[in-house]
Amino acid sequence: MQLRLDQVSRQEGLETHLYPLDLHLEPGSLTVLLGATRAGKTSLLRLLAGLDIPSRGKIWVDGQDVTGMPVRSRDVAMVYQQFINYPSLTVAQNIASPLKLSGRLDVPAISQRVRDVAQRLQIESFLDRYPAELSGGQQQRVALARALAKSASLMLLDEPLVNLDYKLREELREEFSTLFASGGSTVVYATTEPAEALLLGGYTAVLDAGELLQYGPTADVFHRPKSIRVARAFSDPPINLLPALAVPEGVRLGPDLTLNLVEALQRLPALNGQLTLGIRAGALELLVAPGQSDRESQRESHRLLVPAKVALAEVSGSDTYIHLETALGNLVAQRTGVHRLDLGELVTVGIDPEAVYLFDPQGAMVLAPNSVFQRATYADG
Amino acid sequence: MKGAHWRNVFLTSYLVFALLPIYWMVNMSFRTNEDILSSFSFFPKHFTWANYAVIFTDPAWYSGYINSLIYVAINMVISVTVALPAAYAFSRYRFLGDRHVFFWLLTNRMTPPAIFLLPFFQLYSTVGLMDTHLAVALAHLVFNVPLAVWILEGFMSGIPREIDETAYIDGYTFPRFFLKIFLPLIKAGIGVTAFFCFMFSWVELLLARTLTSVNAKPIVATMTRTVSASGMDWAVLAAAGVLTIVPGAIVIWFVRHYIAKGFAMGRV
Amino acid sequence: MARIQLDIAHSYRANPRDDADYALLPMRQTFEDGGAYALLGPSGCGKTTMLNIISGLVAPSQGSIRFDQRDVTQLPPQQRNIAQVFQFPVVYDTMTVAQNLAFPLRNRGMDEARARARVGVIAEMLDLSAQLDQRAAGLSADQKQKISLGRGLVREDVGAVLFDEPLTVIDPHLKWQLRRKLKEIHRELRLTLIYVTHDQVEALTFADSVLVMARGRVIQSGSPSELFEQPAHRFVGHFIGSPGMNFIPVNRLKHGGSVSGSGSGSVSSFDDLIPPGAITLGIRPEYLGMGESKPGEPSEMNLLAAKVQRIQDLGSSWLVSAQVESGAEGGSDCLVRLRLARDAAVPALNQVVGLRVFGPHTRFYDAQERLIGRESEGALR
Amino acid sequence: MIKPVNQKAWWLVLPVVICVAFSAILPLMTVVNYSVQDIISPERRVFVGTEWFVSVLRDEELHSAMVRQLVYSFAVLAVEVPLGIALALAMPAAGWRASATLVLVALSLLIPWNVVGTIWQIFGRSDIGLLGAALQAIGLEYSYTGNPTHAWLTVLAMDVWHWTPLVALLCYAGLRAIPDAFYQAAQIDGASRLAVFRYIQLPKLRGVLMIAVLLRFMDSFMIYTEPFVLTGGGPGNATTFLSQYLTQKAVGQFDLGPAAAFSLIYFLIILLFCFVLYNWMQRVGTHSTGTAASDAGERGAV
Repeated sequence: MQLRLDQVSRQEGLETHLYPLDLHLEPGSLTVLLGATRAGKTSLLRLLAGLDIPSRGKIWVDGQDVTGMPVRSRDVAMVYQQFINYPSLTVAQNIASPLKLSGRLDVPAISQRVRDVAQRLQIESFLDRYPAELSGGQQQRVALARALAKSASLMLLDEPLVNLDYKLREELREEFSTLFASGGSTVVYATTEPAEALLLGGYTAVLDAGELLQYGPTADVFHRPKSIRVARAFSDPPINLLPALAVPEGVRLGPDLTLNLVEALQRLPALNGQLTLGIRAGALELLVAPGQSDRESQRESHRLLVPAKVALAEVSGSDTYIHLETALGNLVAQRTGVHRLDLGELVTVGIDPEAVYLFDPQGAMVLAPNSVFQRATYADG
Repeated sequence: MKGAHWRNVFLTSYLVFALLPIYWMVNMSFRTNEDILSSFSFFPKHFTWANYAVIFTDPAWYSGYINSLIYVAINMVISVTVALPAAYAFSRYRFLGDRHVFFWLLTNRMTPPAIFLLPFFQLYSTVGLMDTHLAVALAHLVFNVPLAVWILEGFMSGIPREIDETAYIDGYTFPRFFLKIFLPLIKAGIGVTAFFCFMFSWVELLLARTLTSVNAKPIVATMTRTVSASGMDWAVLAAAGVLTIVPGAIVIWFVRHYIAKGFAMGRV
Repeated sequence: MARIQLDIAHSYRANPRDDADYALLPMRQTFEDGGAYALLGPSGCGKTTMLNIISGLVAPSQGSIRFDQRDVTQLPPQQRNIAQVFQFPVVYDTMTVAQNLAFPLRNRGMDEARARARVGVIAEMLDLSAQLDQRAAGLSADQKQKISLGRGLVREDVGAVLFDEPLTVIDPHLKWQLRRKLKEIHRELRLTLIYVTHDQVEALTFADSVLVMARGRVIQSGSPSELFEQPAHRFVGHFIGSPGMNFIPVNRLKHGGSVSGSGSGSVSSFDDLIPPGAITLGIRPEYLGMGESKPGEPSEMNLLAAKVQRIQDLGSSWLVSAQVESGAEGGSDCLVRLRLARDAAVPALNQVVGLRVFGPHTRFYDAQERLIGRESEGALR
Repeated sequence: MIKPVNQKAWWLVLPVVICVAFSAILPLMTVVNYSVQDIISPERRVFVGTEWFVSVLRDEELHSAMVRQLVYSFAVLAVEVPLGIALALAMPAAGWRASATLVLVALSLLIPWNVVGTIWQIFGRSDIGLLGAALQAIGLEYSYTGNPTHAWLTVLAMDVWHWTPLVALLCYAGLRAIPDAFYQAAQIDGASRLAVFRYIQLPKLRGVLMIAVLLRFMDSFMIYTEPFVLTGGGPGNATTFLSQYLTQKAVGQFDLGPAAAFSLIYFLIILLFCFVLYNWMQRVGTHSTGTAASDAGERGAV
């Protein structure tokens, strides 16, 4: 299903949930709506589903205007963050209900389909139970099964994993890509977690405060954020942002702390004035003892070294995020693996000219690390 | 534990206070008038079913029960049926004047039947409903419908709206969703509501008495009239009284698990 | 200040028959005075039960609890001198924030002046000073939770502070600040802190020692890096780190180990530790490298052939999923994941690569899924 | 998430509006109609304007009835609310004992109001009633038919006996709705039983107490049947409350005009009380339900 939003906006009373936006989804594509809570993700999903009607603008499906069309007559499926199932029906009946109603399939076909989907989601053993008797993870699987069984041309998921345990989240997320691939329906997936967007791949639309900031292939958006706002929204741990003054040989970050960007600057129009330098935690090098780097590849040449004090070492999954206090301000560095760093420990961070972003005074991105971008072409596959 | 001890003492003493008068009536209902008037005792000396026999054989008595049950049933059905959709509307949507309508309904629950006495009398005489079960049933709607809406609305608000939406997305029509999915979810609520409707319609005297004379005369009226008529047949009166408690006791037993919840939900 | 010793088992059933009936299987645990501990496990693993047994909200069906030398098994929470913070905010609506914080002190008859001073300190720590005179009822969920935290920390004399998933309702961007607060507080007050969570980020960030629990058992307890480097059980290897450890069925021959048939490598350096026969090799995606396998040339020794299935761009690194073909000795197909540094050479889709599965970080697990030769610390060198 | 606006919802409300309108608005209109006419006979009626209202408002008996009514209603609240709370606290929380107690306590609510009257009529008689006899035995010249004070007290006792369960059940429900975490936290904080009541239970009960007060005040304000059966309003006018007085006028003396005017005044008084209490409730309600909702939401999130 090809979906086009055309200057769609949504107000409720005085507050605006969505500012006018255009969006165009290709058939069978996976689009991640990325944004903090209350960024407008849910409002947008509800518009796509037809649960709400846009205050202004039009929604087109395969070239036909569906703006005012009631939910019932649309071909969509939706999964909420709460585990929504029909408590009075068994799991099997739950999964079957949309099929029964559509009347496209006969009874044996339906029960066959139910069994298939249940198998794919590993809930075939619960088919005769009632949702209330299942664990949270299983309940959400049932909700997913119901949505998949319908094989609607548009499938909407509103933070489906947010209420699950850490590991369950990982497992289900892993299954998603295969599940969606097999469906062939256009999928829109709302999440607050940048990591989730990256794992799911496909396309990403970054929302912030009801505005659509950027839309494109996920890796592309991640590596070439149009603006500071996008970079902020699409970084976890938060991207490090430092005020930077343009100088001939690069940017000055502080007294006698100048980052040499000669090579990069050759590719750019002359920069001047107060800029913002951005560097992602993953790109920031951490030298636990001065001189010794935790990376093989060292570009000693232009690397800018800054002394820092450890504020907190957060272990997330297989990475350690080190929150640092420096003369430049607070920074976050990321190291693969689990490392123990005590509060107050002294370290050195290295800022690599090849790894920085520059944003102009209006917040628009003017320089991105070109190395990462070239690799980004590998991403989809 | 000391606290628990005092609680039980208090609870027991209250239950005694609550049950003693009832017991006294039960006790009397198994005695003969002479026995009652002559001697004073906690237990029926000459145990007798006679009083009950009187009631079950004399149409003037038992028809009273039948009449009451009929109009209570009618009222219950109407109240719940009309209240369900309204409660859904109140719990799910905002619409022009919703809060005012809700308040207006409440005021009816709060209006003394005495006020409606006259007009009902007039109204029903003119439309020829006097002395019919329907008359009483309709009259009792005044306070039961608002109550039903009130309680059901509470129960319905407890159900996440996403379930409705999912149903519509799945392609359910409103009526089908309402009957197949939604009603089963609020079974408890409906039970509790029915219970309250039963209760208030069953216990009401003033309207029931005024709007009926012979054909639909409720038991409550029958009793008051015997009080005035026959020279105080205490024993039979007691028996009649006991019998009026039975249906309520049965109903409450069925909803005992929900009743606390029901009170909580009743928009409370 | 107390050293807590548990020697307990607990079942919510009257007379438990098999292990399934137990919420906590018989266990001994010691929490050293002043340590920061986390109980980590999936929901229903018994972690909250253990916490409530320590605090006295639940009485163990068997065994005893000692604080230092004193047996507190029969004592109610009031007399155990502990504090506990619950998953969802508990505030006394009618009181102001200050009164809320002072409540535990008042109940123990501390005089006004000292109580006020103490409340001031805690409010400062949790930056609640501004709200001290507001009514608690009006505040947002995370403000309320801060109050609950404050009530947990306000008493200086407590033997231990227990946390039951205290950050569930806190928004993500606030979380790391609160984690830091907790760590600082722990460092200043040297209280014994016990922290229950299903989220490894919480646990590994917060605790010096983490108890990984499952099905009423403590599977492994150790420092975050121990759990990461030396998982004592396959469950831990899977549960800690995301994605979890790779597990490859291998066949240990008399001389040299054969890994699912294809490719073979000498593991002579730890012959003595590993019995011959079918065992499982475990290696984390972070440590799994690729050998040079130029087309045409024979692949170097000790490499395990695998076909690249999927390449995901995680932004700061690459996640490569590859299929290990089953070999002659009926080793089953298994999917392994590699995490490659941003600047590493990324293979192409469907390319057959050689995995370097033997290395200092390689672990072996027996048929009971337990680590082989754990006693030889950091074994394989 | 706030409710969507949907005017179609009116169709769902319509049935209710219709039936209540039929059994409430029409009657009320006739009342208004009567209240401004003098009905000599069904054929001959004269428009008299506000005359009836004036005369009713001047009516001494009405004033005294009004006073008696208010005193009585407040007495009812003063006794039943505290007693109800105490009872709710004392009732067991779970198990068969809980449901048994629940049923026993609720029983009196299901007794037809005139039977309630009858029960106490019997119970209070000194010749055949337990209460009466007992009080006689301890040397009290008790007679609810002879002595106004006794009559008034008996009616009050009857009301307490009859309606305290309502308050109790409301509070009981309210108590059950408090999450365990609150009690556990209080235990950890070392709160006394009293503190738990003062700082957790009472605040959480506010919502339900509002309802309880509203219902009890209104119902006691329109009490009719029980005193009618028990004392018939006597001795003298000791237990003649507004409803009795109205009914006497309307049915007894059958002078429609004044009765109608009286009804309207009565109705307006009720409406006023209703309005005040309802808005009060709304304010408290939104506050308390707000927190309740958030709790629920949080629980939903686990």
